[in-house]
Amino acid sequence: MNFQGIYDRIRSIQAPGVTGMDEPREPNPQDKKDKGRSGDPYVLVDPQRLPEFLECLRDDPSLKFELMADLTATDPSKEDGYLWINVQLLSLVRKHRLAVKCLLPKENAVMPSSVSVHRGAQWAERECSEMYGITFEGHPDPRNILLPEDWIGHPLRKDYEFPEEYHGISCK
Amino acid sequence: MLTFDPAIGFSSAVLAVQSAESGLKDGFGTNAIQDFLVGVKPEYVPAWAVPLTAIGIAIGIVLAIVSVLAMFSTWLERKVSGHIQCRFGPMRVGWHGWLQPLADGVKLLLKEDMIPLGADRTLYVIAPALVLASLLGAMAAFPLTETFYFANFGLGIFMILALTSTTTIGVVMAGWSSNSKWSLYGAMREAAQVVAYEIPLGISLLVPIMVAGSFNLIEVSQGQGGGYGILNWNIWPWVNPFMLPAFVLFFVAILAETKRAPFDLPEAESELVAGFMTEYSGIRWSFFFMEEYAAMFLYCVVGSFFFFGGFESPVTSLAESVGGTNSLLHQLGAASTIVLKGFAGVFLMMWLRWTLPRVRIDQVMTMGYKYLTPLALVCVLGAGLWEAFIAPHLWWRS
Amino acid sequence: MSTTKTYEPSISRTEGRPLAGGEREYMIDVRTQDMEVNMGPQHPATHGVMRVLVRADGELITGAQPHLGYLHRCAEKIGESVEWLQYLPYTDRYDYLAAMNNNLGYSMAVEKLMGIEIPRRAMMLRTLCAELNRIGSHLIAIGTYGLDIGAFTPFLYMFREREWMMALFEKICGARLTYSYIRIGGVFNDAPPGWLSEVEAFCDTFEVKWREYYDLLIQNHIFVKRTADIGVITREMALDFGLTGPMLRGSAIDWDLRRDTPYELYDEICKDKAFEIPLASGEKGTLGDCWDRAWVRAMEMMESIKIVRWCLDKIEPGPVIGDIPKTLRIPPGEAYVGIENPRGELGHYVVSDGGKIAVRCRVRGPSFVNLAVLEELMPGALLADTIAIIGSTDIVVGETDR
Amino acid sequence: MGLFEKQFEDNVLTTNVDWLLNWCRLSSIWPMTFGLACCAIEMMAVGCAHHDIDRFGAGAFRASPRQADLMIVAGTVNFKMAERIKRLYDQMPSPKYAIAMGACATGGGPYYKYGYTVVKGVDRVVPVDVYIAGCPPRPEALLEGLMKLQEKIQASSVIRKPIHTV
Repeated sequence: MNFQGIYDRIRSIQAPGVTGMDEPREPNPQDKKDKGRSGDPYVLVDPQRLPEFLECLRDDPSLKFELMADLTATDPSKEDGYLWINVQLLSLVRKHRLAVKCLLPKENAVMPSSVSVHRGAQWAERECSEMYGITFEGHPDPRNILLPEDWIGHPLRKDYEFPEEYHGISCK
Repeated sequence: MLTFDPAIGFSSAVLAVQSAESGLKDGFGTNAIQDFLVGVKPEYVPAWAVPLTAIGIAIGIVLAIVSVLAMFSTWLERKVSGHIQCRFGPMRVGWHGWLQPLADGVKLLLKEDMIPLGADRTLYVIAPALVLASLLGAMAAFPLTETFYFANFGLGIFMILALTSTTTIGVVMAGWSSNSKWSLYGAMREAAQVVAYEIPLGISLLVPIMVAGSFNLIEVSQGQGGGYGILNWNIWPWVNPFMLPAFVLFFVAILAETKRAPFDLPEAESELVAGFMTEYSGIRWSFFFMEEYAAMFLYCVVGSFFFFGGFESPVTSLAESVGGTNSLLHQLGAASTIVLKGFAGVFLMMWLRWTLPRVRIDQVMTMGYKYLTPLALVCVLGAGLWEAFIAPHLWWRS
Repeated sequence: MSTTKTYEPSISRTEGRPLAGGEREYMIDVRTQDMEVNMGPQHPATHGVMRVLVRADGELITGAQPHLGYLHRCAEKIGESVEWLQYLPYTDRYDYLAAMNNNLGYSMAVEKLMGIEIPRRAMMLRTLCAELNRIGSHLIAIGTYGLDIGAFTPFLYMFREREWMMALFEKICGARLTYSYIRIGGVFNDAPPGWLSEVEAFCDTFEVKWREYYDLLIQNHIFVKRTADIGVITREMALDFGLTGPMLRGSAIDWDLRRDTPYELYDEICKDKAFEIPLASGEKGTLGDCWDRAWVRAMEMMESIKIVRWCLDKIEPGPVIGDIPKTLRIPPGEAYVGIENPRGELGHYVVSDGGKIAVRCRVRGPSFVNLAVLEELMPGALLADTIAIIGSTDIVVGETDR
Repeated sequence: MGLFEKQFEDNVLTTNVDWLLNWCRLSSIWPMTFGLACCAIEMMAVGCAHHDIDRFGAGAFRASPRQADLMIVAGTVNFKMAERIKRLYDQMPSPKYAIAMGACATGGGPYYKYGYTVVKGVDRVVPVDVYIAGCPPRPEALLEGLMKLQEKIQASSVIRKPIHTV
């Protein structure tokens, strides 16, 4: 199924939390500043309802997104007030993919955990939470995964400042 | 560095007791060293000094044999593994790396003497000494020729089995005292494994013992004489058809006893880092190493005594016919035969070591208790029936 | 670091657990105090610097907890800090056993944003190199697996063939391990004269040697006994954890990105039926056990040889790289490209705002995702089985930690 | 050596003893099985058939630091690992040596600028005897590093008084 078909199906089964979608487009010849957008289309979802959305897509017989390939976050820029949560879904039976995006405000980066739907999300969420400072509510094991336990800061935030020293070892 | 290590002292004591014991039993008469010493003894030396000197010399010779064996075996292991793996192994240290064990030994001797902070110091120090000492003691029962030996016991094989199995105590002590979990795992595995495989080892040896009618290594070897030095070996099916399965059981059991692959669980490198010797360094660690190689050789020698004719080989019979019984030529032939047979077994064990994967602990236990022990019993039963009812009617066995 | 956390094993007791081997009943009856053993970060069988905190009751594992991050090298931060083309060498270094595949994944993601066409010969060379590298990666995977199980020698035999493969890569791009050969828009340069016939010679020899490895290790009785029925991943578990690659096919789930979401030339290759997807059948034990995964990897090497032969057959002269400027400005947008790495789906999620530097360069490492299943597989295994299970997930720590 | 270490003036006896002891040490440098990252693959290649480090007597890779003489830091060191490396180095009995293999272990390598968790050179954690350039170094480079280390050992004094007091 192509993206349009998937999106129509999502709309028709009234998957929870869907707020919109975005597709790549050609640059507008009239507007010099508009460079268009390339790449993948995606579905926009409310982050607070992401687990329900994923569960709905996993259980829907014609979508069957049973494998969560990836869950990650993006900090678009320092000025932007929102973090993106990017989820890549994959259906082995229907052989199609779907990109899901959520906008999460930086001030209150709290969202429910998807571990109950896809257990594969467990480590990905741990990584997001240490790298971006997102709190996943209901996560069974919310420790740092890659960084040391006592690491300060969230490295993949655009406003992250590199540390001077760590446990007596200079970082410069 | 160069601190007092009780290994030498302890093993000397063990050896001394054994040699004295065997000397007493044989009336100070059968030991070649002693015979020689009696011959050259000046008048003013008291008679009791002779056995003591002989014991001292014997201890020295056994120590030398064990260290040379271990060093040669380490070199052999590295060369064999190298050539099996399309490599050369040591090449630069001496011709084809033959000085490699020397360099390793001196280096290990000069390493920092390290005892981990949480270790039980007494046990930690005694453990490698105990391991090596029990093996040195067992080595004393290994006759080099029919007339050159250190301790000739009537129950020679029991002596060897008893002393070598005490290495387990040393290994468990090492594992316990190191205060490391890997060491403990290794020690426990060793204990379980050795206890399980002592049984099939002993029982499978009963088959050749029954055929030979003796526990004494030299007598067992003499029993396989004749037939051009090769046709009367115990292993041939016309001697006793249950001998070959018994030998297979014996070989599997000695692989497990000497902690060689596929039964190298106590020191399983990819699982337990280095097993019971994880925390040992320098010369103490090399004691474990020496023990392993010397034990391999000793068990292979035992195997060749009981299954492969001992001193008997075409070379020995030729030497005997040329030089006469117990001539120097005959003795050289016998000694080289038994050493070569021993190393052939060691080579086979190395070959297996570099070919097979490692089995798991439950599989080791299952194999030992559920398969090897009953099969060994079946072998003993079969061999006994053969000896009782069929062997007396065979013209070549009379 | 002195911050110790209370450790919660995945399951507290082992009662009620189905017995795997059928020969371990007597181990179950023995109860001792649980012991915490730290496997790693310096341990010969953790394939680098992973650490597994194991809770063991004697030899029986009651809980396990992988700890990562001992090789965290900030690849994603670097991706957002250096220019598009400058990031390419870093892709070599997260999965250093399959650097070609990493190059390919990143290049394809950027090319998707740029929307450019790749010359056909470049695609041929890309496919060829990626498949050769898959062979090399699987050689190490199976070789080190044998090493973990205790078979030392097959590892060295496999390195012998890998050494040849590395020499081939050295001829084409000058590096043994970190190639950076597949570039955005094509490949770095054309194959040197005679290179393709050397690849053919490699294929001929490899097919003979492969049989040797298969008999020596994969079909070895002890190896089978050690790996069969151990670490069984069921179909549901595989999907739930998002496993990909040989881990998925080891559980008989028919999924291969090369066939199911074809990229590069795999469309044509599939149409020619040049290769098959080996699927485990639980031949030696339960479906989805460690042996099945090792077997899938072994069979995939032969399938890769077939693809290499197809490429050698079809390759034609032509340009190998498009007109790519030195400083790339990628059109704004975001793209996710997943390709079939030797370990599974290697995903690159790149976001551009139209500038010289990426906004986000996410790497979905298959090892990272596949490793998460460890916590689930370990309880109930024996200590020696943990090694077999870790080995069968075939992780590269550079990729789990990135 | 304890009592005899670095006690004697140069003379025929002591220099020859020193030569012998140093020769023994340099002929049996046992490395620790300690791979960190990409360089570890090349380190494995050195142990394998084509390059065969065992020719120099250095092929006995020991998994336990207690039995190893040489730590080949093969790969990137980060802060989480640095403490472990320090501990492993402390666990090795002296005389012990360390080789920093590759750009990362030497000075952070490609991760110098943006690698926030990467230690910029393992010599900030443990003393290093030989640095090997390359990313990753070829196996031949590691062999040469081993030979350089052998030269260094040959020049050291065991029972003689050291020429340079450090």
